[in-house]
Order: sequence, then C-alpha cells, then structure tokens
Amino acid sequence: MQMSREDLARAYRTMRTIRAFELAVNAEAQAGRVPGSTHLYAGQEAVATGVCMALNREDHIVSTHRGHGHSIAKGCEVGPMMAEILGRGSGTCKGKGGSMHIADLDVGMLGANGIVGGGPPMACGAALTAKTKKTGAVAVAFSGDGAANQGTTAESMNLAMVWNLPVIFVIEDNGWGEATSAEWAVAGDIVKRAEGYGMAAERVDGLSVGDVHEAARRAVTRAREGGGPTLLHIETERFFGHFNGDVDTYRSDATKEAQRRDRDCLNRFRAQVTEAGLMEPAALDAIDAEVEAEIEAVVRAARDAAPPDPATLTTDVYVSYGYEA
Amino acid sequence: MQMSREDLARAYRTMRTIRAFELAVNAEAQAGRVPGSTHLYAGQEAVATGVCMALNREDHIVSTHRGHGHSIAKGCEVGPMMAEILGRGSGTCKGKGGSMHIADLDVGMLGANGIVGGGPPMACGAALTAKTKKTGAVAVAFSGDGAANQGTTAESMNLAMVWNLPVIFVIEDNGWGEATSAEWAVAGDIVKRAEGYGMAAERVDGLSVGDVHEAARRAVTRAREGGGPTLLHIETERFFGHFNGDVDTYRSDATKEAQRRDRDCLNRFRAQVTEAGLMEPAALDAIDAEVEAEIEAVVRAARDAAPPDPATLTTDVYVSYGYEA
Amino acid sequence: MSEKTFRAALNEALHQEMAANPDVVVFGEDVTGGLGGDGEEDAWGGAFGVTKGLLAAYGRDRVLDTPISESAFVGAAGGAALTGLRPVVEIMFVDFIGVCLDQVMNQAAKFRYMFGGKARTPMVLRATFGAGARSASQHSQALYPIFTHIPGLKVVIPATPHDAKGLLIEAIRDDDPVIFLENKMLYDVTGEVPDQSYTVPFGEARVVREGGDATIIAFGRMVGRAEDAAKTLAKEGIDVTIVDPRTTSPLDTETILEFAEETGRVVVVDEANPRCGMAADIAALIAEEAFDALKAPILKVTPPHTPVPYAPELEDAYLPDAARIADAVRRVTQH
Amino acid sequence: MSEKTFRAALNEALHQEMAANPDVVVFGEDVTGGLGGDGEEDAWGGAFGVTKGLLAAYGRDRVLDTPISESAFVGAAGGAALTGLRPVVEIMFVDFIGVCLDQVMNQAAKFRYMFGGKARTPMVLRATFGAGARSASQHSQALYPIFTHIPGLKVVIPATPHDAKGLLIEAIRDDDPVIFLENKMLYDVTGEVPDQSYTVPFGEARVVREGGDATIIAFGRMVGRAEDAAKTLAKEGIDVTIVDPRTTSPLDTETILEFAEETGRVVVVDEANPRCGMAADIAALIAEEAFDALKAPILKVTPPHTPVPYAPELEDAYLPDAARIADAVRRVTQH
Ligand SMILES: Cc1ncc(C[n+]2csc(CCOP(=O)(O)OP(=O)(O)O)c2C)c(N)n1
Ligand SMILES: Cc1ncc(C[n+]2csc(CCOP(=O)(O)OP(=O)(O)O)c2C)c(N)n1
Ligand SMILES: [Mg+2]
Ligand SMILES: [Mg+2]
Repeated sequence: MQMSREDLARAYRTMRTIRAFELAVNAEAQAGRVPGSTHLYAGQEAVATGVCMALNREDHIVSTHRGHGHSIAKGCEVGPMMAEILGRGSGTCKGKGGSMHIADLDVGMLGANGIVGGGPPMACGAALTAKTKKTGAVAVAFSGDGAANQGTTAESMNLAMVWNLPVIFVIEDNGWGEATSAEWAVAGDIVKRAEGYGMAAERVDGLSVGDVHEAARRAVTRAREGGGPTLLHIETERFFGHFNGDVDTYRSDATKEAQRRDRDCLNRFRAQVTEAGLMEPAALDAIDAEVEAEIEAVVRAARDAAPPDPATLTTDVYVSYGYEA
Repeated sequence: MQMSREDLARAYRTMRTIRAFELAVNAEAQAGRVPGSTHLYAGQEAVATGVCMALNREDHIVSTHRGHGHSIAKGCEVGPMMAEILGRGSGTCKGKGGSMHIADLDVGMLGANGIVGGGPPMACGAALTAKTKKTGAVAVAFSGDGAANQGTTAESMNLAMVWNLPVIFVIEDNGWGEATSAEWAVAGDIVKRAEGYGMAAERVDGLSVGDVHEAARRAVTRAREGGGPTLLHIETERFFGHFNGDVDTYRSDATKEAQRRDRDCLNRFRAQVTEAGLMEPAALDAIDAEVEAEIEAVVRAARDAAPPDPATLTTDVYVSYGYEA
Repeated sequence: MSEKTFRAALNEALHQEMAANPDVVVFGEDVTGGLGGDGEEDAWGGAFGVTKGLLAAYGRDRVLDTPISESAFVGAAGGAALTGLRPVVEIMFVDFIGVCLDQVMNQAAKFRYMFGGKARTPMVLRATFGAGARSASQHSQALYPIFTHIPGLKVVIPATPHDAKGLLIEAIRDDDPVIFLENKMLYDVTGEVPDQSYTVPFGEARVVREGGDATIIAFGRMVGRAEDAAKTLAKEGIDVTIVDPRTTSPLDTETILEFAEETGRVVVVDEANPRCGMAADIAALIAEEAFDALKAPILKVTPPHTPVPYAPELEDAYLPDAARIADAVRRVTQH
Repeated sequence: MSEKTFRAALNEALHQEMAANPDVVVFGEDVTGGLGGDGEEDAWGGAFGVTKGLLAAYGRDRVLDTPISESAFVGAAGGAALTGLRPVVEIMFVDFIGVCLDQVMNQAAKFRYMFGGKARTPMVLRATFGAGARSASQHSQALYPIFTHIPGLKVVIPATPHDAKGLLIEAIRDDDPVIFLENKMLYDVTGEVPDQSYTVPFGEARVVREGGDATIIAFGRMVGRAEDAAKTLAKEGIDVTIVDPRTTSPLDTETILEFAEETGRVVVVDEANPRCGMAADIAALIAEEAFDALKAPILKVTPPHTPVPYAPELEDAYLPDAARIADAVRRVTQH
C-alpha cells in the first residue's frame, strides 16, 4: 500500500468507526429503537474510506440509501448521525430525515438518498459549481450496482462527458440490489458502459482500501486537472441483508459464512499491515477500543436525546416564507 | 445489393412515397394548412424502408416525433395519415393526434411519440408480448441520436438483455437533435454503449437501403431465434430543419447543399441499381410518377375532408366508461 | 369466506386472475427475489410480500423480476398491454413514480385518446403509498392527486381487505391503465374476504355507515380513522355518514353528492397533501354541485403542506387522526 | 418603460440577473443551439427564443446547452443550487417533466425539509405550458396542479409581460426551487415593461379589475379571457372583479378570500385539467374559509377531463373561452 503510516491509521480508524457504527445501528434496530428501516454499510467500509481520503473538505459527495459509511468517511459527526437514525431532535437533520436522508453540507456531504439513481445528476451539479466557480473541487457520486441500471446514471455519465465535469462515479458493486443479484440484473460490464461514453474507467478491488484510494486519487487528479469524469467500478461485499428487516434467505448460509470469513476488508487490512510491518497489532487494537468507546457513548447519548420539537413539523419547508396548509 | 428485383422496386417505391409525402407535408405546412408543427423524415427514407422490409405485419415498431417515414414503411395508409396531419376527422387518429401521434395498431405501428426516448421501453413491452405468447414476432424501437442520451434508452437496453427480448434498437443518427449536433451531445460511441450492455451492435450506412436491410435482417433473425436484442447505429441525413418552422441556420448553406447533392439515399439508390443493371431508369421514373399522383390525390382528399365531430372532444379517454369533467 | 389480511387478499386476487387468464403477467423489482443467488427462490415475493408464491404457480415466463429501471419496465407494461398482455406491474413505493411518470402520464394514459380510440391499454400499476412507517419524505407520500389529475388513468384506493381483492380483480380485467394504490400500513389489517373470485366495480362508493348529522368522505387508511372518530361522535349524539369512494377516478359523484345534500355538512379526510389534493377535489365538487344544500363550510382534514417527516412524534402529528376528524365534524355540526 | 413582448420581458429579466450576479447560470436543451455546427452560434436561443443573446453576453461557461437528458440536467440544477450557483434551467415543454419529476419532487423540493433546514436550493425551472398551439396531447398540458401539490416548490404563472419580468427576477433571487411556467401562447403578447430591474413579489395577487357582482379568479392566459368576458358582462350590467394570483404557491389566500367574501359569488377559471386541479384548489379554499359569505355555488370553468386534442376545432373547444366564462358568471349572479 502506498499510504503513509499516518494515513494507514486514519484509514483504519475510519473503517473501524463505520463498522462499529453499523453494528451499533443494527443492535439498536434489533432492539426496536430505530423507528424506520435502515441499510447497513458493513462490509463496504474500504470503499467510502478509500475514496473520501482522496477528497478535501471542499469536495462534495452524494450518497445513497446506504449512506452511513459515506457520511462518516466524509466527516459527518457520528453523534448527530446516531441521533438522527433514532429520530431525535439533536440529529443531523433534526430528526426529520432519518437514516436515508443524512446530509451535512458543511462537510460536503450532499445527502443520502432514498431514490436509487437519484445522486449522479446532483453530483454533476456540484461538479458544475466547481467548474464554473473554478474552486478546484470535485464531486463524487456513490451508487450501487443496482443504480447502474437506472437511466439517471447513464444520462449523468453522458452529461459529465459533454460538459467535461470534475466528477467521479463510484459504482459500489456489492453484488446485490435488494434480493436481486448484479450478476442477473446488470447486463454487460459496468466499466465498458462507461467506456461507451468515452469515459476513463477502471475496476477496483473494493476489499483493499489502498487500491480504492489509489484509484480514487487518479480519478481526482484527472478531474482537478480538467481531464473530466472517471468511473470506478468497485467490487465489494454487503454483510447484512438489504435492510435491517431483510432475512437474506437468497444467499446460502455457506456463502454468507465464506463472505464474512474471507472477504472482510477490515480483516484484510489488519493482515496486510501487520504482515508488512506497517502497523502493530497493538496499535490496531487501541484504535478498536477507542472507536468502540466512542460509538458506545454516541449510542447512549442518542438514546437519551429528546425527540424533535413538535413545532418543527411545519418549519423549513421553504427558506423564505412560512407556509400554511 | 442482395435484394431481389421485386424487393428493389418495393424498396424504391416505399422510399419515394415517403419522400413525396414529406415534400407534400412541407408544402402544406408552408401554405399554412398544417395546424401544428411537423418533423420531416426526408433524407432518412432508407432507414425506415430497409428496417421495415425485414419485418412482417405482426411485428411491432415504435416510432418518434419524426414518424411519418416509419409509419409509411410499416404499412400505414398515406391517405388517413395526410388527413391526420391536416387535422381531419378522417385521419388515422380521427384528428386527435396529429403528426406526432400517428399510430395504427392493425399494421403493428404502435405510435409516433412526442417524448424523446419514450419509445424504447414500449418496444421492450411489445417484445415481451411476443416472447410470452411465443408469437415469433419482434419489436423495433426507432430512436434518434438525441434520444440515445435519454435514460429510458439505456434502461431499455439493459432490460432487453436481462429479459433476452426479441427487440431491435435502431438509433437513427441524422447528426442532429434539434439544433445540437450529435458530435457535441453524444459522448463516446453508440455501438460501444450497446456493447457495454453485452448487446450485439453494428454501425450501418443509412444511405444504403440494402445495407440497412441486411443489418436489420441479421438482427431480426437473431431476435426470432431467441438470440436477444441488437442495436443498429444507422448514419443518415436530415434534409430539412428540425421541424417545419426551423430555419436551420446552424448549418452552413454549403453543408446543406453538399448534403442534398452527395448524401441523398434516393439518388444513391437510383445510381446503384441503374449502374448495376438491376432496374431501368424508366421503371424508376414510372414509380416516381405513380407515387406523385397518389400523393397529390391524397393531399386533395385531405384538404377536402371534414374536421372532427366536436363531440369527439370527450370520447375515447377510456375504453370502458365515459367520464364527465 | 374467511378472515384474511389485506396482503393475502391482494395475493389471492393475483393468483386467481393469473389462473383465469394466461395473458396476465406480473413484473417489478424483486416480485420474486433471489435471482442469481444460491439461496431461496421467490425469496421476497415483492418488498411487501404481495406477489409471494406466484412464481411457483406460474413460472418465470409470467412472473418477472426487473432491474432497477422503472421507466423501462413501466413503459414495457404499456407496450405489452397495447399488444395483448395484461401486465400487473409493481412500483415498490409510489414515491418512485417521479423517475417514470412519463410512461404513465404521457404514454399509457393518453394512447387511447391520441390514437383516436384505437388503443386498449389493460395494465395495472400497483404501488404502496402512505405515511406511518417511519420511512421519511421519499417513501411515505400519497401522490394519488397527481394520478387523479391525469385524464386516462383510473385510480383505486382500497380501504379494506375485501375491497382490496375485489378492486384488484376488477383492475386486472379493466381495459384501461389502472393505478392501484396500497396503503402500506394496511397490509396486516384483517377482514372477511370471500375465497372465490369477485369484483368490486369502479366508481361505486362504499357507504361505511349512515348518520344524518354530517358526512365524512375519506380515502384509504383514513376511512378507519373516520370510523374511530364516528364512534367518539356517536357518544356525543352526533351521527355521521362515512363515504369511502374507493376509486378517485372514476369518482362516484352521485353518492358523494347525495349524502352531502342529505346532511348539508361535510368533512373530507385525506392523507394526501392539501394543495390541489384529493380533499380539495371533493370539496370543490360539492361546493359546485350541492351548494344549496350546504349548511356549513366544507372542512378538509389533511396533513400540512409539508413533506413527511421521519421522527415518530412528527409523523404522527403529520397524519390526520380521529381526534382531528372528530373536531372538524363538531365544527361543521355546530356551525 | 416601453412596450415589450412577454418573450422580451423574460429575456430582459435573464440578462439583468445574469449581469447582476455571476452565480446565475442558464442551461437546457438548445438554450443556445448550433453546437457542433458550421452555421450560426446561438442559433435558437431556446426553442421559443427566450434565452437568445445570453451566450454572446455571458459566454459558454454560464449559458450551457445540454444533451436530451432532463433527469441529469434538472438534477444537476439541484446539485448546483445546493453548492453555490443559482441555475435557471429550461424544460422546453412542461409536458416533459414526466421523465425527470423525481429530481424536482423528491430531491430539490425536499432537500431543505429532509436535511433539517440546512439546505438552500435556489434554482428556477422554466417551462412552457398550455394548449392552443395545435401541439396535441404531449406538448400542451398545464400540469401546475402537480407542482402546486408538492410541498417545497414555489409555482409561478405570469399572465402579463410586466409580471413575467418581475416574477422571473424574483424567482432567480428566491432561495427555494421555483417552477416558472410560461404560457406559450403569450410569448408574442405585448405590454408595458419597465426597462430597469424590478421584482414582483410571490404570494401577492394582482387585482385586474374590481366589480361587486362576482369574482373571477383566473390563471395565466385565462386572465385575458376573463377580461374579455368581463367586458361582455359589463355591457349587461354585471360588474366583476378579476383576481390573478400570479403564484399558486405561495397563494395569496387573503386577496382571494377578500373578494370572494365581498362579492359572495365566485367563478374560477383555469386551463389545467379539472380533477385535483387549480380551480378545485381555489374553490375548496373558498368553500372552507369564506362559506358564510357565499351566495351561489362556486363554479369552475376548465377544460374537460381529457388530454389535449390536435385538431383546431377540438382544441378550441377544449380551452375555456370568454363565452363559457361569461356564462358561468351569469349563472352565479342569477343564483
Ligand atoms: C427509484 C427507486 N427504485 C427502487 C427503489 C427501492 N430500492 C431501494 S435500495 C434498492 C436496491 C439498490 O441496489 P444498489 O444500487 O446495488 O445499492 P445497494 O442496496 O446494494 O447498496 C432498491 C431497488 C428505490 N429506493 N428507488
Ligand atoms: C423528453 C423530451 N425532451 C425534449 C424534447 C424536445 N425535442 C423534440 S425532438 C428533439 C430532438 C430529438 O433528436 P433526435 O433524437 O436525434 O431525433 P431527430 O429529431 O434527429 O429525429 C427534442 C430535443 C422532447 N420532445 N421530449
Ligand atoms: Mg448493490
Ligand atoms: Mg437526430
């Protein structure tokens, strides 16, 4: 891996934070404390982490229904995130958005999105702002393999080429769109689809945060230098069912066990950095413990937080005037 | 050309009929007798003709806003078509549809379409019917180069592959979507886009009705044999402005003159078949004269036809009950 | 006859119509589920389990999963309907209609008219709707005012398991495009549902109860809340009629106007947003056609003009409840 | 001050706002035209010529043509607005909204609410609407009831060149997503339009004329037809007020209710389809809030519940005209 030791520790901490956060959300959901349903990012940590480490705070990302990992990697605070998921007034969105609409514009996170394929057009817009205002920023659209079949994704690829936008399409291929495999639903090849638009594209091993980071850096450099968009087709794993209520019977137990055993990006990271002597097991353990403690505190605080003020039901529909029904 | 002499004559008659029809529509429009606006197919005759000659009556096509040529080639009667364009009660759609909505389900013409990219999903549906009912029929979606950028087209390509549908996507590339060139608006390569979905695809010279026909036959055979969809990227020419009111200043006069001179599919056909001794000039002239007379009669009849019965304003919204506002 | 859930009633309707007519096909995202996996087939049977078991009975030729491409497969439903199938297509949440409205609004709904009466488009678009599941702004909308606004569409909103089955069978047999909307909070509600096949006609309201003091017109899940309100009001000596139109297009204007005139006092309850909404549509009808019989303002009980919020405390306040309905009735009866 | 067309008024608004604020960008299909050709640049300036000349003044960085990909570029407008631009995006015909409604309905309109108030989305979506141009069912719809139904959107329908300019400048300066609808039959209509920049505030109706016998509420092109009707009626001794709300969201309920109460007789005229439409929305408002002052049924004058037909004879019968409006007023005044 080409990361500095500092970056390796940072990458690990981010990945571990996402994992711990998701396990905690899952536990809260199992305990009935998450009002809505939620889509867990566990298994895909290396993708959000590797990509977002190639970005600055001024860069923008748009996310998906499975957005916790992207949010954390881009710098959203886990405390308000957990509060949001639990429907508290202190949440990132004051309890009005929930798991599927976490957004923090201050850190460049333009929102999770409940609409599959909703994000790529928005990323083009953020990239247009960067280009027009010459801010040097880039925009990243995270999408799933399922979203690759949504027309918005195709349109956005063409628009990004035609406008030569500093945008990166990250297709996070976890093999599944709900209960339907990408193998069945995605005809052809996602990299070739991008190439059909004349776009630079590469396939990346999403279990390797280093590989993801390198690919993202190449894409970011291209975008910042005016070289236009890139598509990264990143192969990864979804550890849980599609959402917290999905019993996931469409994969055999053997397949799921093998996945957890052999294809865990956190395990792989640990093995690689310790074998290469880049990080000590003790250092990794220390991060684990710190993260664990942080998430525990965050959960406790979220549980204890107050629900939203009922008056907020009708606020913030518009910026410039209050509107009565 | 691999067509029989009979087919050559048929092809020529169809192309000439489309050309004469469009010139007549243009004249009617210039004279203020076409109520709405209309998009002329002149220049593209070889495409509709070559494709539709590979089809049976039971096969279905979906068309575009530039639909007169497809309609004629698939077997719609020119009399009711002209009446429709002039807004008469005797029109193909009783005067309710106009130029942009000509449809004749009896001959497998599922409709012109005012929405760019509206057709490909419908063609998938017609192909699904054929597949489910095992009728052996195929469906063709005609679309323009501009429509290739609409998300519906991309979605339909993937769906057609995933469902292995007997459908053919004909991308009729006349170089322009309204006043915007395909060169600018279409990133990459349309054949490669299809290949990105794993779809069979080829580029075809749209000035050669023989080439178009051959390519269409290959695609139709593949579809009928259960081999799934094909995309044909057919390069052609739009002789008039985008619609009858478009003064077409975005192309230089020299370009337009050269186009008419060098890239007229009818001229090319005549030159080829006479040089090869496949048809006599006199036979071609005879067809010209017959077609001319037919279209003249059709125009006269349409002019003289009565407007729709005012009561039809509120009929045929639904099949199964009349509905009051 | 037996007690069944709303979900089971819908599933039975699909089974019976698929058995009766080989032209009926079902498709949508994960209407079976499990394709390409090494686990269970038909693993989902639809995100809400409504299509579960159809695969085993009718096979992959007639029960088709789709990629996440609503424009393509809803458009395919239109094209299939034009050419001889009777597709029943599922949009998981009606909120997703925004990505494919064109194929409904400009295509399927208009074929017959634009084509001068030649087209038949027997397709059903099923979708869940409604707030209450803590699903936030993009998974909780009602949106049927949009469909009702569009000429050429029939729009169905069953309120009971009985009507769910009978209306779905009617929808599948109808030769026009039908938008069939299922309130996600009703799936587990039970009621008496005949085992055999039957239809509930479109455009015929159900008179849920009769009472001379006021008329409540309510849709979908709000019918139950109106019934709760009616019970409270009965204790106060206020007797109301409740009319459930069951379909918004066609609309049973006759029954609505009959009771509006009879009672002279009307409350319209709906969970769609208020502006250009269903409640406004009904109120305007009555204000035009039954004005002389009116004794009080026509009150609308709807959510506020806001998106649907996530937190339970907010979402519960968003939806009309029995208390607000009863309150509105009291206001019209005291006027 | 000088006489200008509706089109020129809009063009001037765009020019002045682009000059005033570098964050304002314009994009859409053929908003310039000619890209990749060897002929004229800015050959179209929009399908209706509204954006003509912007390219020369502000360059390709701020005036961008697009591929035919409404979802992508309308969504891009939302993303651009969230991040610091003020995009003014053109959908050639509002009828095309069906392919990209999601980016309006579920994205831009809801950002602020879903995100707990943190987002600003200053974008304007301009589109032509309306029947009369013999453009048939897919190019003639009104559709603003759909936008008005959706919380989070502001919806503007100018009826005069003066209002067109002032409302468009207001729209561009507004921090919310604004749907700005231009009736295609009004582009060549002329009127007095100040040369300098000015705004017309949202939510303030224009009282076109005052008369005590009845109130007509009309939108867009129907305002002119209401004026024609008023002239005829005046000759019969019937004096009407005409209210043009100018924006349907926000809606100037105060002015509407004031005149509804003052005259007690109301006719709502609109060219949108009737079910869950604009006329129903206004009628329902009045039936709830001004009931006691009403002396007659609230009549709606709208097209029938059908798509827009092509043939001139049918299309002319489709649209409300002065005769039908006058008739409705006679009916309410004689009630
Ligand atoms: C337009 C739309 N269609 C369908 C859905 C329902 N849905 C939510 S997530 C999902 C699967 C998405 O798959 P993918 O893009 O691979 O993302 P993943 O869940 O694997 O992260 C579907 C179909 C939706 N939210 N939006
Ligand atoms: C969804 C949609 N967007 C825009 C338009 C306006 N429009 C009509 S035709 C056209 C150009 C289409 O170009 P192409 O697909 O190449 O077909 P051609 O006109 O060249 O036959 C456009 C933009 C439309 N009708 N529908
Ligand atoms: Mg996936
Ligand atoms: Mg073209």
